[in-house]
Amino acid sequence: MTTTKLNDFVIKLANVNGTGSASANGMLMKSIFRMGIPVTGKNFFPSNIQGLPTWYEIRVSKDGYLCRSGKVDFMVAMNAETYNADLAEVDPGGYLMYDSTWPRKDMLERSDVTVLGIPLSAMCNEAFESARAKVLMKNVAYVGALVALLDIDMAVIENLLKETFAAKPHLADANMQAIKMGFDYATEHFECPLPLKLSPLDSTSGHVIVDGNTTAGLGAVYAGATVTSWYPITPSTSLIDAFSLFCQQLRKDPETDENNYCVIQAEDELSAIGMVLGANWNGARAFTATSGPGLSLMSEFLGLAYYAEIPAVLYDVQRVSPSTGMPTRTQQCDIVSAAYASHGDTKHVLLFPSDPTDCFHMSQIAFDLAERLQTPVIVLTDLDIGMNDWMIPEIEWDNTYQPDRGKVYDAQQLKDMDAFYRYLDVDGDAIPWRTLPGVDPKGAYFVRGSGHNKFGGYTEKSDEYKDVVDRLRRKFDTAATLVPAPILNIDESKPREKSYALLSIGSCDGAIREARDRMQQDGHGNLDYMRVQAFPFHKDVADFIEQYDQVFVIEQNRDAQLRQLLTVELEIDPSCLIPLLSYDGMPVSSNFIVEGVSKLMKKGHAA
Amino acid sequence: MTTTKLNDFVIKLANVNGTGSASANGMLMKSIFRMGIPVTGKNFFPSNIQGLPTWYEIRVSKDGYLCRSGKVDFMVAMNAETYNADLAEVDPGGYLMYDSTWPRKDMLERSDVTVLGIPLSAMCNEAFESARAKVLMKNVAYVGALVALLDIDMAVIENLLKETFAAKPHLADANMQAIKMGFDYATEHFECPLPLKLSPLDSTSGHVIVDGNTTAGLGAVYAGATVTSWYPITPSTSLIDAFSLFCQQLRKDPETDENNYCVIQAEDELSAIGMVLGANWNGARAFTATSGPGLSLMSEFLGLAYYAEIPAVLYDVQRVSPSTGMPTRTQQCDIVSAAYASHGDTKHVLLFPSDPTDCFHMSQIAFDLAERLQTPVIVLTDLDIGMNDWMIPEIEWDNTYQPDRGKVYDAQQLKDMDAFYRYLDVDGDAIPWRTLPGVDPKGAYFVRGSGHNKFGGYTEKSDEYKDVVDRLRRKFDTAATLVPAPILNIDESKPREKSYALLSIGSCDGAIREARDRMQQDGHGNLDYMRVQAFPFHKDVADFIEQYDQVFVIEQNRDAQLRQLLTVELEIDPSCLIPLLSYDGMPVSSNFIVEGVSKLMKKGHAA
Amino acid sequence: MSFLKKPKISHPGLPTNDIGLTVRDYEGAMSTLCAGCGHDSISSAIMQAYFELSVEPHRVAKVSGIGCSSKTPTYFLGGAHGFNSVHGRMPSIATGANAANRELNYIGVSGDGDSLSIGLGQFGHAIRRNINMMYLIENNGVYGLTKGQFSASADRGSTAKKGEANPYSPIDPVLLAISLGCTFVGRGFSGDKEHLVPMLKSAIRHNGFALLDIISPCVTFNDHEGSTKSYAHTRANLRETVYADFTEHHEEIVAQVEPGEYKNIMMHDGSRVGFKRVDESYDPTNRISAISYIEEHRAKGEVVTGLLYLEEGSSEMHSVLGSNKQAMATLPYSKLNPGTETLARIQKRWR
Amino acid sequence: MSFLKKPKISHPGLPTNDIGLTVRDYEGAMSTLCAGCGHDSISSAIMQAYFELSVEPHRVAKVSGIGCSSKTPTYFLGGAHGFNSVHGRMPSIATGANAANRELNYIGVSGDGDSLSIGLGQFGHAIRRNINMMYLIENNGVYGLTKGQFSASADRGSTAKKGEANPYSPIDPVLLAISLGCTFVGRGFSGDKEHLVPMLKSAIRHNGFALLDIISPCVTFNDHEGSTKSYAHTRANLRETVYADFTEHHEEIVAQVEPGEYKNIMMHDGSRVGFKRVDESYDPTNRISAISYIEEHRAKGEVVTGLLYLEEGSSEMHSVLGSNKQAMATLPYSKLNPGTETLARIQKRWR
Ligand SMILES: Cc1ncc(C[n+]2csc(CCOP(=O)(O)OP(=O)(O)O)c2C)c(N)n1
Ligand SMILES: Cc1ncc(C[n+]2csc(CCOP(=O)(O)OP(=O)(O)O)c2C)c(N)n1
Ligand code: SF4
Ligand code: SF4
Ligand SMILES: [Mg+2]
Ligand SMILES: [Mg+2]
Repeated sequence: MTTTKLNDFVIKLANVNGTGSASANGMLMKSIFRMGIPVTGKNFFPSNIQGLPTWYEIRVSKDGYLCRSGKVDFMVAMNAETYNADLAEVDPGGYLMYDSTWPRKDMLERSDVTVLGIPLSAMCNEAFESARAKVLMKNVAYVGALVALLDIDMAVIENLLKETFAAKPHLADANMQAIKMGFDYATEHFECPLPLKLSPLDSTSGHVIVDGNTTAGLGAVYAGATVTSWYPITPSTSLIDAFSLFCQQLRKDPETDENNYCVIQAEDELSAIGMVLGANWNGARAFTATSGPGLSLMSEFLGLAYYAEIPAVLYDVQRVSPSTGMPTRTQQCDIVSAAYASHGDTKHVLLFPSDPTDCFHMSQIAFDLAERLQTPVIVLTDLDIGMNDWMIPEIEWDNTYQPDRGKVYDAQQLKDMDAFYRYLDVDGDAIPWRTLPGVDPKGAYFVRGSGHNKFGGYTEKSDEYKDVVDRLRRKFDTAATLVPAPILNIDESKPREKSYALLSIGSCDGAIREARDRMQQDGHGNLDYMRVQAFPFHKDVADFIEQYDQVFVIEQNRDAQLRQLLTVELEIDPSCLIPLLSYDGMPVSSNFIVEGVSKLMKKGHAA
Repeated sequence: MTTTKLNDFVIKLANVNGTGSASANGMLMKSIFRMGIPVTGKNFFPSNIQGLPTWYEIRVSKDGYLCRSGKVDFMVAMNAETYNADLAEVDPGGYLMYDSTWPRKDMLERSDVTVLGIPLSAMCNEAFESARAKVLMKNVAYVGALVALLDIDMAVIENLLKETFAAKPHLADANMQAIKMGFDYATEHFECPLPLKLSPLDSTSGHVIVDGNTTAGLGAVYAGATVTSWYPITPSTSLIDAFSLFCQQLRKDPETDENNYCVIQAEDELSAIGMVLGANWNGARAFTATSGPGLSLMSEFLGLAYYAEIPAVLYDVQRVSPSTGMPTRTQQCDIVSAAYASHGDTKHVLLFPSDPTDCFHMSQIAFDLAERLQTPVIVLTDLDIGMNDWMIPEIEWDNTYQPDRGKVYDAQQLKDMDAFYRYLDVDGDAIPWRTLPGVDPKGAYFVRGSGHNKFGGYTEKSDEYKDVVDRLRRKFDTAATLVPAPILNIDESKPREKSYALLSIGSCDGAIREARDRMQQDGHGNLDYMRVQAFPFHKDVADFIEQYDQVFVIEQNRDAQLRQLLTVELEIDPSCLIPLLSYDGMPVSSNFIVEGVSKLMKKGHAA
Repeated sequence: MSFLKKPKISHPGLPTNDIGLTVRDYEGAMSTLCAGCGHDSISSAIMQAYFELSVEPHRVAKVSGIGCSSKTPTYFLGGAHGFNSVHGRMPSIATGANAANRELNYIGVSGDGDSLSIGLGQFGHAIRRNINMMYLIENNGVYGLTKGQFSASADRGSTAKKGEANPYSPIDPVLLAISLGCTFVGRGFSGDKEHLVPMLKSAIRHNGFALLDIISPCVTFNDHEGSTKSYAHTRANLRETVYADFTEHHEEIVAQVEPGEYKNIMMHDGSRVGFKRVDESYDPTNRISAISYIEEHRAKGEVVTGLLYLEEGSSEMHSVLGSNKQAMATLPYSKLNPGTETLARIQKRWR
Repeated sequence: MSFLKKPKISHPGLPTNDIGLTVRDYEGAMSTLCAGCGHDSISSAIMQAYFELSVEPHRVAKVSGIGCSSKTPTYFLGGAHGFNSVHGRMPSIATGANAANRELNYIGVSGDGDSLSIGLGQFGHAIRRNINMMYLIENNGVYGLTKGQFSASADRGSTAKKGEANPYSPIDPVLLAISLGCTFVGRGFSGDKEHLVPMLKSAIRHNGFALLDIISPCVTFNDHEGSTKSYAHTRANLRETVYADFTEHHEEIVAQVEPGEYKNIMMHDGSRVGFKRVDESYDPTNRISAISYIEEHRAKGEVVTGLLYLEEGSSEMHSVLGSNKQAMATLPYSKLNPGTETLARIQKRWR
C-alpha cells in the first residue's frame, strides 16, 4: 500500500531539547525550501531548557499550504521517552526512523508503518572526538539519511553548510562528514529514495522563511518606533530581541553613532506598559510585547490609557492559558481579556495578524491607529505565528510611507489659538486634539485617570463625566471605520454554499484555506470565508454574517471568545454563530476544520 | 401651590467637607428614623479630605422606598460655591435654607422656591468660644431649625445627643444649645412647621440603619473568616475596617485573649489577593476587598485561583471608572471585568447583593460557594450599598449555620485511601477533592498555574491539558445550580404586562421597586421584574426572559455589561434585551427608571 | 479643582529671574489640600526653586502617582505638562517619558504610600536605572487620601508618640536608596523652606536620579493609636452613623534647622520629631560612612536631614544606553526608516 | 516532569534521623533542570538540612514563584505540599499561608529575577512583616527559564568578566534585606554544601524571616557579552533559522571555602567569582558593622559569604499581631461564630 507522495507530506522530528537538534532540523527545512518546494516548520518545545521532549514538524506542500495537516508521514524518533507516542502518531503507510544504536525494547510494533533503524550514535561516537561533536553530529547524520531517503539535493545542503559556517570552515567539513555518513548508511541499507520524496520545483522564488516575531519587530522599526520596554516572557521575548537587533544594525545615527532607539528591559509588565505610556505621552512611538500573564498585569494601566487617551502599541503573543498554562504552546485565548482589559467601561482596539507578513504591516497600522485614535492598540498574535517558521512572499515596503501622528497641535498652531482644551470634540469624529510636553506653555494640561471634563479639568460632576465617556464610546465607532477591513474569500468559479459560511481570525487562516479547498474537492460544498482583521468590527463583518443562516466561527480557545465579541458588539443572535473551537495548544490543522465543519453542516441540515 | 407633603420628601444638605457636617446630618436622619418614619441617607462626597463640596441626601418615605426619587424638596445650602446649582436642583414648590450671615450676592432667584435665610454663623460666633465649636455648631444649629420647620420630635433629638455624648456631657449640652438656637430662630421667623413635615409613625420598628460595608464585614465574621488582607481604596476600605473592628470586639479568644483572626494591611492589591490565596490554600476562610483598580491588579492571581482551584472571596465595592474615575461615586461597572478577570479562558462566580441585608447573608454564601466550588467568588457590591445609610429589617442569624467547607479529605480519609489525586472528577459534578497542607504526607501535591493533568502532575500534553479545562467548564455548570436563584417580583393582583418585563441586579433594586409601583399607579402597566443574584446564571433567569418579547435590562454602567453576560452565557438574541443604563455616578433614581421604561415601551410599541 | 486657575494678576513690583519671569509664573491651580498640609509648603518651595533656577516652566514635565502628595503637581508650574498616573507606578511613566524626551526637566512627586508600599518595586528600579529626574517623597507616615492608615514609613519620630507603635519596622527611603546605588540622596522637612529650596535646586541640577525624602506632616490624620483625632479612634468610639468628618484648621509648621543643629519640632498632634541637620564637615560622597551616620542617628531616634549621599559623574540611563542626544520624540521619520533596499537586504538572509 | 516520581527503593543501610527517616525520604520528583545547574545542588542541601533537623516532611510547606529556581520545590520533600504560584509574588502566598497556619515550617524558593525584578516589592514587604519562614534566592544573575537575560543582580563577580558589564548597578539582596530590617541574612554558594547545610539549618530554625542569598551558577546562560555561548551572541551571529539549541553537559561546581578564607572560583564559562567567607570573629549582630563589612568587600569585588546579620528575639508577624497560637485554619467554627444574641446586641447600636 505504498502510494507515492511527491512534494506533499509531513516529517516530524522528535528530539530532546538542549541536544542541538534545532540547527539540524532547520537545515533540513531550509534545504527543501531552496529546492523550490513550499515548506513550513513548526516547533513544539517544552517549557524548560534541557532534557525534555521537543518536536519539529516540517510540512512539505507543493500546493503551498502553510498549516498543519494533522498527519505525520515520516517520524524521526530520536527521543526514547516519547518513542511509543511518536510511533502511534504516524499515519498508516508512513515511516519512522530511529537510532538503532540502542534497540528499543518493548517497542510497539505497527505493521502499517515502515521502521528504519540507523545506528546514529554508534556512527558518530566512532567518527568524532569531542563529546560535544558526538552529540551534535547525530542530528546532522539523520539529516544525511533523509537526504538519501527523500532525495534532497546534496548541492543545496553543501551550500547551506558553507554559508552557515563561513567563518568556521572546519565546522562545515565536520557537518558534511556527518551528512555523508547518514547518507551512505541509508543508501546502503534502504531503497532510496522512498515513495515519499522530493523533486525540485520553482514555487519558492520571491519567498522567504521567517517567523512572525521577527517581522513584527522589524515592522516596528519601519513604523518608526523608537522606544520599547518589556519584560521577558515566552513567546513574546523574541519579538523584542528582533527589534533590538534590527535597531543595533539599522538605527545607529550615521553622524554620531548614537542610538536612534531606546530599549529598556523593565522589572515587570506593569512597569513595561507604564514606560510605554510615558514615552507615548511625550511623543515617541513606543511599544511593548508580552503574553497572557503580562496582559493581566498591564490591565490597570491600559484602562488609564483608554480613559486619558494615550496612544500605545502592545503585542500580545498569545500562549495557552489560563494562568501560566502551557507557555510554549499556542492559543488565541486573550481576545476577550484584551478587548475589555481593565475594570469599568473600557474597550480596546485589537488587530489580528494571520502570518508574519501581517505582523510586519500591522505594525505600521497599529502605530498609526494608536496615534490617530489616541488609544492603546493591541496586536493579538500568537506563538504559532510568532515563533514558527513560515514561508511568506518577500515583504514589500512603500518608501513613501509617512507615519500618521494623528491630531497633535504644534508650537505654531498653539501660538495661533486663544486657548487649548484637551478633550474637545472639535472635528465631530470624537477624537480630540493633543499636545506634547515641552512644546509650548499654552499646550500644557494635566493628564489624569480621575474624572475630567472635556476641557481637561478635574471633575466630579455627573454631566461633565458623562460627556467624556460618551464621546469615548463614539470614538470607538470612529475606530470601526479606520481599522483594516476583513478579508473576504469567495470562490465564484463554482456554485457557492448559501446557508453556511466560515468566519475566523489570525493564525487559523492557513488551515481554513486548505480545508475549504479540500471540502470543495470532496464535494462538501464551496463555503465563503471571511477573515476578520480588527476589533471593533468593520461594518463589512456584520454585512457578511447577515447573508447566511449560520456562520461557523472558528477560533483557538475554549470559550468562543471571538464569537462572544461578535454577538455583543454587533448585536447578533448567537444562534446564527456556530462555534468551532480548537484549544489543545497545537496550531489548528486543516483536518480538524474539515471534520468539524462537515459534522456541523450535517447537524445543521438535520435540524 | 403649597401642597402638603407628610412624611414623604427629600432633604438635601450641601456642605463643605471637613466642616463636621456629617455628624449633624446623621443626627437629623437618625431622629426621623426614631420617630418611626422610614428614611435613608446618601452621602455624595468628594475625593479629597477638606474644603470641597459634599452633599447628604435624606429621603423620608412613609411607604418605605429606599432609593433616590430624583427630586429635592428641601435644600440646606451651606456651601456658597455650589449655591446656584443647589438652588437650581430644588423641585418647584420646594424650600431652600441658607446661612444669611453672608447674604448671597448675585444669587439666582427662583419664584417657585421658598428661600429661608438664617444667620447661622453669626449666631454661633456669638454663642461659642472656640474656633472649633463655632464651625461645628453651625451644623447643629441648622438641624435645630429643621426640628422646628419639619416638626421633628425634640425629645428624640435630646435622647440622641445624650447617647452620643454619654462620655462627654458638656458636649451634649453645647449641642443642645445649638439645636435650641436654630429652633428658636426658625420658630420666630418662619411659619413652623412647613407644609413639608413629619409626623410620628410606627414603620421602623424591627429595623436598623446601617451601610453595606459594615454588614458585609460583619457577615464575614459570621461566615467564620479568619484571615483578611487588603490595600486601602475607596469605597472598600470601610468594609475591612468593619471586619477588623468586629473582630477586635468579638474574636478575642476567651481563654487566652489572643486574636482568633488575622488582619494584614498589604502593600498593594497584588499582594492582598496573593495572601488570600495562600491562606485559603492552607484551609482558612480568607478574603479581601477592593474596588476597580484593585480588581485590575488582582487579575493575574485570579486566573491562577481559577485554574489551580483555590477558594477565595473578594468583595469588589464598585465605583465610577474607567481608570481612577470618580472614586467617591457609585457605578456597577466591573461586571464584565470581574466575570472574566485574567487572561485566557477564565470565568468567575459573581454575587450581586442589593442592600446591606444581602451583604451580610451573601458573605456566608460567598464563602460556602468558594469552598464548595474551589474557586474565587467575587461579591460585586458598590459604593451606594457599601457607604450609604440604608434602612433594613434587623438581620436574623441562624445559629445552626455550619460552614460548607466543600470537599476536603481529612487525615483519616487520606490514610484509608491508596493514593490521592488532586484533580479527579470523582463525583461527576466536576468538582475535585482537595487536601490541606500539614495533614498527611499522602495528601501532598503541588499546586501550580502551569499545565497539569487530572492527577495533579505537570503536563504539556494536549489531551491531558484539555481534560482539565473541559472539567473546569463543566464545573461552571455545576456552579449555576448552586448559586442563589433570582428573585422574581410579580404582582398578581392586577393584569400583568405580557410583552415586557424588567431585569436587573444589585443596588438598582430599590429604584425599580418604586418605579414599578409608580408605573402601575400611573397606568403605565404592571411589569414583572426579576432581580438576578448571581453569575453564572441560575436556570430561572433564562426561563424568565423567554416569557416576554422584550426584557428591559437595567444597570448602572455605560456598556450594558449585565446584558452582555446574559447574551453570551445564555445564548439570548440581543434584540430581546433592551438596555436601560444609568452611569453618571449617582445612585439610580426611581424617576430615571419610570421615564426610561416608559420611553422604551412607547418606542417598542411603535416599532 | 485643578481647572480653577487662580487669576493671574501681574505684580509689577515682583522680582524677576534671568528669563524675566516672576515667582507667580511658577504657580499652578488652587490647592485642594487641607489647610496647613505640609505638602503645600513643599509646592511653594518647588516654585521658588524653579524660579531661582530660571527654568522655563513648559520645559518641565511633572509626573505623579495617586495620593494627596501626588495631587500637588497641579498646584505648581501651571505652564508645565503633568501626568497624574496610577498609584505607585509613576516611576515607570517617568522612565518612559525620559526615554522619549531626555531634553525636558523631570520632577516626580510621590507619597510614602505611593513609593514605599505599592510602588516599592518601581521606585527601586528607577533608582537602579539612574533616570535623570528629581524624585520627591512627601513623607507623612500615613495614607492621607484614604484617611490615615499607616504607611510603610510610619513611625518616623516614634520617640515622642504616646500610644502603641506601628507594628512593623519602617522603611527608610534614604537608606534604601543608598543601598540601591542612588546617586543623589537628601532629606528635608516641609517646614524648613530655607533648607529645602537649595536642596531642591541641587536635586534639579543633578544629572541622574535625585531623591529627596521630605518629612511633611499630615495635619488631619496624625494617626497615633493614642491620638483622639485618629481615624481608628473615631471609628471605634463613636456610633457609626454619628461620626465626625471635622478637620481642624491648622497653620503650616515652620521651623528652621541650622547646619549641624539638632532640633526637636512639635507636630500638629503634639508628637515631636527630632531633626539633625548635617553640617559642612559631613562627607556625602562616602557611601559606607553615610550609611553608618544615618543608622547611628536613627538608633538615637534622630532624623538626619541634608544632602546625605552624592555620587558625581555617574551615568544616567541615556548615557548608559548610548542614546542620541536629541530626543527620540523629535527625531524625523527620515532618520528612522531603514528604507526599501535595506529590507531587501535583510530578507536575503531569510532565504 | 514533577509527576514522574522517582522509584523509592529502601536502602536498609542508609542512616536514619531522630524520626526514623532516611535522607531519601526527603527527596522529590526527578529534576528537569540542566545537568550541572547550581539549583540542583541547593535542592540536595535542602534535603540534607531537613533530614538532619528531623522535620516531618508533611509539616513543611514549600512555596515558589516562576523560574528554573522556582521549579525546584518539586524536586525535594515530595511529602510536603507545594505551591508554585506566579512570577514574583510568592512572598504574598507565603504570608497568607503563614497567616492561616503558623504551625507549619515554610520554605520559599525564588530566583534573582523572581525576587529582585518583578518581585522586589513583595520581597521587601515580607521582610518588613518578618514572616516566619526561610527564603532562598537561588541567584544566578540571569533569567534562566526565559533564556538568559540579565537580572537585577547581574554582574556579581564582574571583575573576572571579559566583555562589557551589565549597564545597571546590581541589587545586592543581602544589603537590601539588612537595610529593610531583615532579622536573619546569610549568603552561600551552591557549590559549597559543607557550608550551606548548617546555614540552611539555622535559617529553618530562625523565628522570623531568614534570607539566604545563594550564588548558584547557571550552566547554560552565563550571559557575558564576551562569551561565545551567550544568547545575544548566538542570535546576532547565526542566521535566524540555523541556530543552536545545544546545551553543554556540565558537572556541578563544587568548592569548599573555609571560615575566613578567600577563594577565587571558576564558573562554567571561565569567569571567576571571589568568595570571602566570614570567620568566627565576625559579629553578625551589629547592623552597621555588617553593612560596612559587606560594602567594603564588595568594593574589592569580593562576595562575602556566611551568616551576615542576625537579630535575635525579634517578633515575627503573628506575635506582633497577637494571633492565637493555634492555626487559624484549625480553629473550630464554634470559636468563630459570635452567635445570635451578639448580633442582636450589635444591631441595637444601629437604631
Ligand atoms: C491601585 C490603587 N489602590 C489603592 C488606591 C487608593 N489610594 C489612593 S491614595 C492612597 C495612599 C496614598 O498615600 P501616600 O502615597 O502616602 O500619599 P498621601 O495621601 O499620604 O500624601 C491609596 C491607597 C488607588 N488609588 N489605587
Ligand atoms: C508575569 C510573568 N512575566 C514573565 C514571566 C516569564 N518568566 C518566567 S521565569 C522568568 C525569570 C526567572 O528568572 P529567575 O527568577 O532569576 O529564575 P532562574 O530561572 O534564573 O532560576 C520570567 C521572566 C512569567 N512567567 N510571568
Ligand atoms: S489628609 Fe493629610 S496629607 Fe492629605 S491634604 Fe490633608 S493634611 Fe495633607
Ligand atoms: S537554564 Fe540555567 S538556571 Fe535554568 S536549569 Fe539550566 S542551568 Fe539551571
Ligand atoms: Mg503619605
Ligand atoms: Mg536567575
